[in-house]
Amino acid sequence: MNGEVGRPISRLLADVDGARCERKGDRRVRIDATPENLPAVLELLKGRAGYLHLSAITCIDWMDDGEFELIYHLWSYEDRNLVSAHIRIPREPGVYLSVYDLFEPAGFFERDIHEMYGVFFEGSPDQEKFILTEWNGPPPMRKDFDAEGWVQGTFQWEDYRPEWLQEIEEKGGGIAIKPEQARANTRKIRGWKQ
Amino acid sequence: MNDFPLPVRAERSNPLARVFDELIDFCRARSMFMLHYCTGCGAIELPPAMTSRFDMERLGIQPMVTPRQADILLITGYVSIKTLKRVILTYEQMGSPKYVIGICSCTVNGGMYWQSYATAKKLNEYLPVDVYIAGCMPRPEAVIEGLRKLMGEIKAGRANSWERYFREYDRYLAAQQNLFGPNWQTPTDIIGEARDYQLYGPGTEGRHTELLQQHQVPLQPLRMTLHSDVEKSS
Amino acid sequence: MSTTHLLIELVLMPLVAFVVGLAMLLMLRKIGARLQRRVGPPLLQPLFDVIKLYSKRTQVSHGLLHEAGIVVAVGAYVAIETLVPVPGMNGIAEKGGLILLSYLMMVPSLGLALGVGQCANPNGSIGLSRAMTAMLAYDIPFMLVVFGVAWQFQTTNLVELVAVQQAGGIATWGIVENPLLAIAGLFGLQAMLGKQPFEIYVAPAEIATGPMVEMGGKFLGGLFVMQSFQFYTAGVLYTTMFLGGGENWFTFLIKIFVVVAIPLSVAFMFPRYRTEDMVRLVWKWPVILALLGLVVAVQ
Amino acid sequence: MRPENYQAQSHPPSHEYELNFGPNHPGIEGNYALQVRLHGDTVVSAHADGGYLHRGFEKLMEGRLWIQNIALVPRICVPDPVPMEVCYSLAIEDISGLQVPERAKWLRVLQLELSRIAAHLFYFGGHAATTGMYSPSFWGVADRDLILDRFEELSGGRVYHIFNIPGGVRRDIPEGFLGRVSALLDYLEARLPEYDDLLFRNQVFVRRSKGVGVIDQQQALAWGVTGPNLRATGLGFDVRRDDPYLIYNQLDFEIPTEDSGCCWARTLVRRSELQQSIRICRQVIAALPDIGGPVRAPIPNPLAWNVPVGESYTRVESSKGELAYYVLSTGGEKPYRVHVRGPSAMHAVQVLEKMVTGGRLEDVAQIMFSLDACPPEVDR
Repeated sequence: MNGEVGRPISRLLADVDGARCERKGDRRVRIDATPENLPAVLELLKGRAGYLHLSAITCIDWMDDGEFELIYHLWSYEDRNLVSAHIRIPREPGVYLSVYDLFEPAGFFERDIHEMYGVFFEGSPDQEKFILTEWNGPPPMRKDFDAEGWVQGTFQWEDYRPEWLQEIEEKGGGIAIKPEQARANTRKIRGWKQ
Repeated sequence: MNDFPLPVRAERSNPLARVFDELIDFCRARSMFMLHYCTGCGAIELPPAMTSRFDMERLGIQPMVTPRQADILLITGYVSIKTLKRVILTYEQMGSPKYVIGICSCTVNGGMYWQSYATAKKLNEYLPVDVYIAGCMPRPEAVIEGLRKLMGEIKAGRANSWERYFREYDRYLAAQQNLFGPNWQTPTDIIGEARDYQLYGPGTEGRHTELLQQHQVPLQPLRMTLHSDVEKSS
Repeated sequence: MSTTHLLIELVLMPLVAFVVGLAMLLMLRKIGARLQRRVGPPLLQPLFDVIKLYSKRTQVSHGLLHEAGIVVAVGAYVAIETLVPVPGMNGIAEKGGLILLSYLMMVPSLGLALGVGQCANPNGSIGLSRAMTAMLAYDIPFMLVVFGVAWQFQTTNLVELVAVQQAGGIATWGIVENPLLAIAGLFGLQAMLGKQPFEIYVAPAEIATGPMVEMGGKFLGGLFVMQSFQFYTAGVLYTTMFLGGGENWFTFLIKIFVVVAIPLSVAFMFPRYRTEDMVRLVWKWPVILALLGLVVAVQ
Repeated sequence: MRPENYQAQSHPPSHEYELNFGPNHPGIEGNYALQVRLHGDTVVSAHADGGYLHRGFEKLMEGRLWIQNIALVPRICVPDPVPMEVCYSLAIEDISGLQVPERAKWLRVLQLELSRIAAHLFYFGGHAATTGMYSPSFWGVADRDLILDRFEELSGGRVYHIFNIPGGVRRDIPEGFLGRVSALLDYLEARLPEYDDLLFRNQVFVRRSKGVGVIDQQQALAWGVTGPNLRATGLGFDVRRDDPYLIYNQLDFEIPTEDSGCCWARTLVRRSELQQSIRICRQVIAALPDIGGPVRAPIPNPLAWNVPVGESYTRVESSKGELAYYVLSTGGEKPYRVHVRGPSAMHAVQVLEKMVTGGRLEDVAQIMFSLDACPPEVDR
C-alpha cells in the first residue's frame, strides 16, 4: 500500500492550481501550496482522502525573505500516511485564515503561533494570550528578537566565587570564559542576519 | 546580600525562657510542613523523596496543600516569570517563621535556561532563600540532605532569613518591580505586618515602597452573592 | 465526692484525652506508613507538630468568628471529655448521659462552620457544606444506635451503662447482646471520623483540603488538638456503648485503640465516595442494620 | 488560594462562582491552572491557563549546537523523557541520512519501553490520589524508582538520561545489565496482582471513575486526541505499529483498547499497556545478546557539526500519545527551527476544557489526571 499513497493525493490535487505534491519517504508526502488554495487543499484532504488528524501547525520565520512559512501536518488513519502542506505568507502584515472550522486542534496551534510569531489568524476562536500573559515584548520566536541580549540587559547573575575556586583561579585554572563573555549567539547562523 | 546581618536567636537572660526557646526551635526543626510548588522539573524527584523508598516523614517532614499551613516553600526548579508572581504571593501568605529552599541549579543562576527570556534567574533577589540544593536535578538523597541542613540551622536558631523579607522589604520589592513593572503589588501588607510583629527594620521602607503606596488599591472583601434578586433590591 | 476531687478529675480527663488522642494521631500515621511500605514518623511527631503550630510568629486571622469558631470546636470537645466515664474517673458523666452527649458531638462541627465561614474562601465553603452533609448522613444511624443502646440496657446514663455491661463479663457486652447495632455503630464511626471512603470534606485534590484551607499556625494547631480529641471520643464512646467500658486502664486503652484502628486501617485502602454516594450508602445499610438492632433491643 | 483574583472583583449577580484549580494545587498535574465556573457542583465552563512552565525551548534550541540540544530535549516532558531524546535523534538521523546500528535500535526500544512502564506506574498513583486513595501512589512511585535505578546504571542519570544521541546510543550496556532488567520485570509482574487488588478491583474506585469524563470516538478524532486516551475510545491506533520507527515492526505486541472512553477505561488501557511493554522488554532482552556490532554510528565532530539541509517530521509514541518533532536544518551548526508537538498540547488544553465542562467539581482533577496531561509539553 505504501508506494500507492502518493498517487491518489496527486490525482486529488490535480484540480487545484499551484499545488505541487512530492513523496518524501515511506509515509511522508510534501505538498507545496499557495495561501489562496491551502483551504481547498485541506478540505480535499479531509473530505476525500480521510486526513482527519491535524498533527501540528508549524511556523517558520524566514526573516531574510520577509516571509513566514506555515506547515500543516495531517495524518490519515486509513492510509497511514502523513502529509505536510507548506505555504508561505508575507511577514508583514502576517495575517492568514484560520482552519479551525476544518480541524479543531488548529485552535491551539494558531493561538500558539500568534503568541510566538505574531501571525494573526482570521476566524480563530481565541487569539488571546495563553502562555505569554506576563510578556510585553515582541513575539519572542521571531528571528529578530535577541533573547540573550534581552536576558543580559534584564537579569543579574549570582556571584558565586568561594575560596576554593579563587585558589584555583590564582593558579590559572577555573572557569576559562567568564559568563559575560560567553555569548553562544555570537557565532552566526546561516540565513540569519543579526 | 548581607547589608543588614541578622541576629542569631537572641539569648534571653531567664534560663527557663532560654529552655523554652530551645524547645520551640527543636520542635520547629522536627516538624516541617512543606509546600512544594512544582515550578519546574525538580518536582519529579519529590515524590520519590516523599514516598516509600526515601520516606521524608521519618524526619517529620510532610507535604501540605495550602500556603497557610506550610513552613517551607520548596521551589523545585526554574521559575518562569509567570510562576514567580504566584510564588511571591504564595510566600507572603505563609505564616512566619517560613523558609525557602531552592532546588535545582536553575534557581541559583538560571541553570541551563540562562539564555531564556521566560525564566527568572536569581531566586535570592526576589525571596530570601535559606538553602540551595544544586544539581540538575538533585537526587532525593540530596533533597533530604538539604532539608536536614535546614533542620540543623533551625535547631541552632540561625535560620532567620525570613526576617530579611520584612526588614529589607524595599530591596526585594525593587527586584520584583524591576521584573513586573512599577505597578506590581501584592495583597499582603508586608509593612503593616512588619510593624505589628516588631520586624520593622531600616530597609523595610524606601524608594520602592513609596511607589507602592502611590497606586495601591485597598483590598475589598470578595462579595459572594448567590441570588440575583438580592442584587436588584439593594 | 469532694469538690477538690471533682475539680482534679475535670482537669485530668481532658488532659488524658489529649495525650491518648495524640497517640491515636500517631497510630493513624503509623498504620498508613506500614500499609504504604515505609517507616513513618517518629514517636513524638504529633506533639512536635502541635507545639510548632502554636509557636508560629505571625498568624493570619480572618476575624473574630474565625478565632471563636476554633475555640468553640475545641471547647466542646473538652466538655465532652468530662462527660464520658473512664476507669477510675467519672467526672460529671452521671449528670450527662447519651442524649446530651449526642447533642454535644454536633457542636464542634458547628463551631468549625462558624470559623470557616468567615474565611470567605470558596474552597472552605464547599468543604463546609460537604462536612454538614456528611454530618446529616451519619447522624441518622448514629442516633438510631444511641437509641437502640439506651433501649437495650434501659438507661441513658453512661456510668450505669458501663456497670450493666461489666456485670456479666463479655456475655453482657453490647457487642454480644446486640451485634447488629454494633456493626451499624462501626459504620457510623467511619463516617464520623471522616475517613475514606467517607472522606468527602477534606479532599485535597478536589477542594484543596476544604475547611482547613485558610487555617494556619494556631488555627491549624487547634484543629490538630480537635482531631486528637475526636479520635479519643469516638473510641471511648464506642467502647462504652458496646465493649463494656473500661475495667482498668490497661484493657480500656487496648479497647479504644483497637476500635479506632479499624476505621483508620480501612481508610488507606479506599478512595472517597462522591457526596451523594456517601449519603446514599450511609442512609441505607447502617440505618437498616440499626433498625433491625432496635427491633431486637425492643423485644 | 486565589492568586489571580486577589484584586477584588465585582461579580455579576448569578448563582455561579469561580474556583481556581492551580497553579499550585494537588488536583493539577504539575504547574498549570484551570479556572472553573461552577453552578452548585456542576461545571459550567472551564478555562485552561498555561505558560507557568514556559522556558522558550524552541528559541533556546535555535541558539545552541545540534549536540547541545540533546541535553535540552528530555526536559520537555519530565515523567517520560526518553521518547523526547529518541524522537529528536531520529529526526536528525532522517535529515542527515545517518544509519543507526541494529544494536542501538534495540537498546533504544528497551529504554523507550522501560520509560513507558515508569510513566504508567506514576500515572496509576496520580489517578488514584485524585480520588483520595494515596497508597497506590506510594507503591507506584517506589516501584518506579527501581526502574530509575536501572536507568542510572545505564546512563548515570536517574531522570534525565541523555543516553540517545544522533547515530545511536552513547555506550553499550554494562555487564549483567539484561539480567537485572529481567529480574526487575519479574518483580513488576509479580506486583501487578497486588495493584489489581488495591486499585483495579477496588469497587469504590470503579464507582468513582466509571462513566466519568466520557469521550466517544468521533469527538476524540475531532479534538485530536491521541495515544492511550484515543485507544480508550476503541480506536487501536498506535504510532509504534502504524507509523513504525526503530524495530517496532519486528516485535510482537498487542495494542490494547477499551470501548467506553471514560476515566476507568483510560486507566485500564494503561494497565494493559504496562503488560505489553513488559512483553516487549522481554523480547528485546532475549534478542539483544545475538545482535552484535557497534552501538553508535560515527558522527562528525559534534562541536562543528553542520547537519545537511533538510527537514523532518518525526513521530514516536510516548506514554501520553503522539509525540512529534519538526526539525529544519539550513545546513548550519544550529537548527534553524525545531517544533515540538507534545501530545498533552491537545489533551491539557482544548480536550480538558471540553471534557470538564458539564461534569462535576469532584471529577475535575480526576479527568485531568486520567488524561495523563503533562503541562511542560504544553508550555515548552
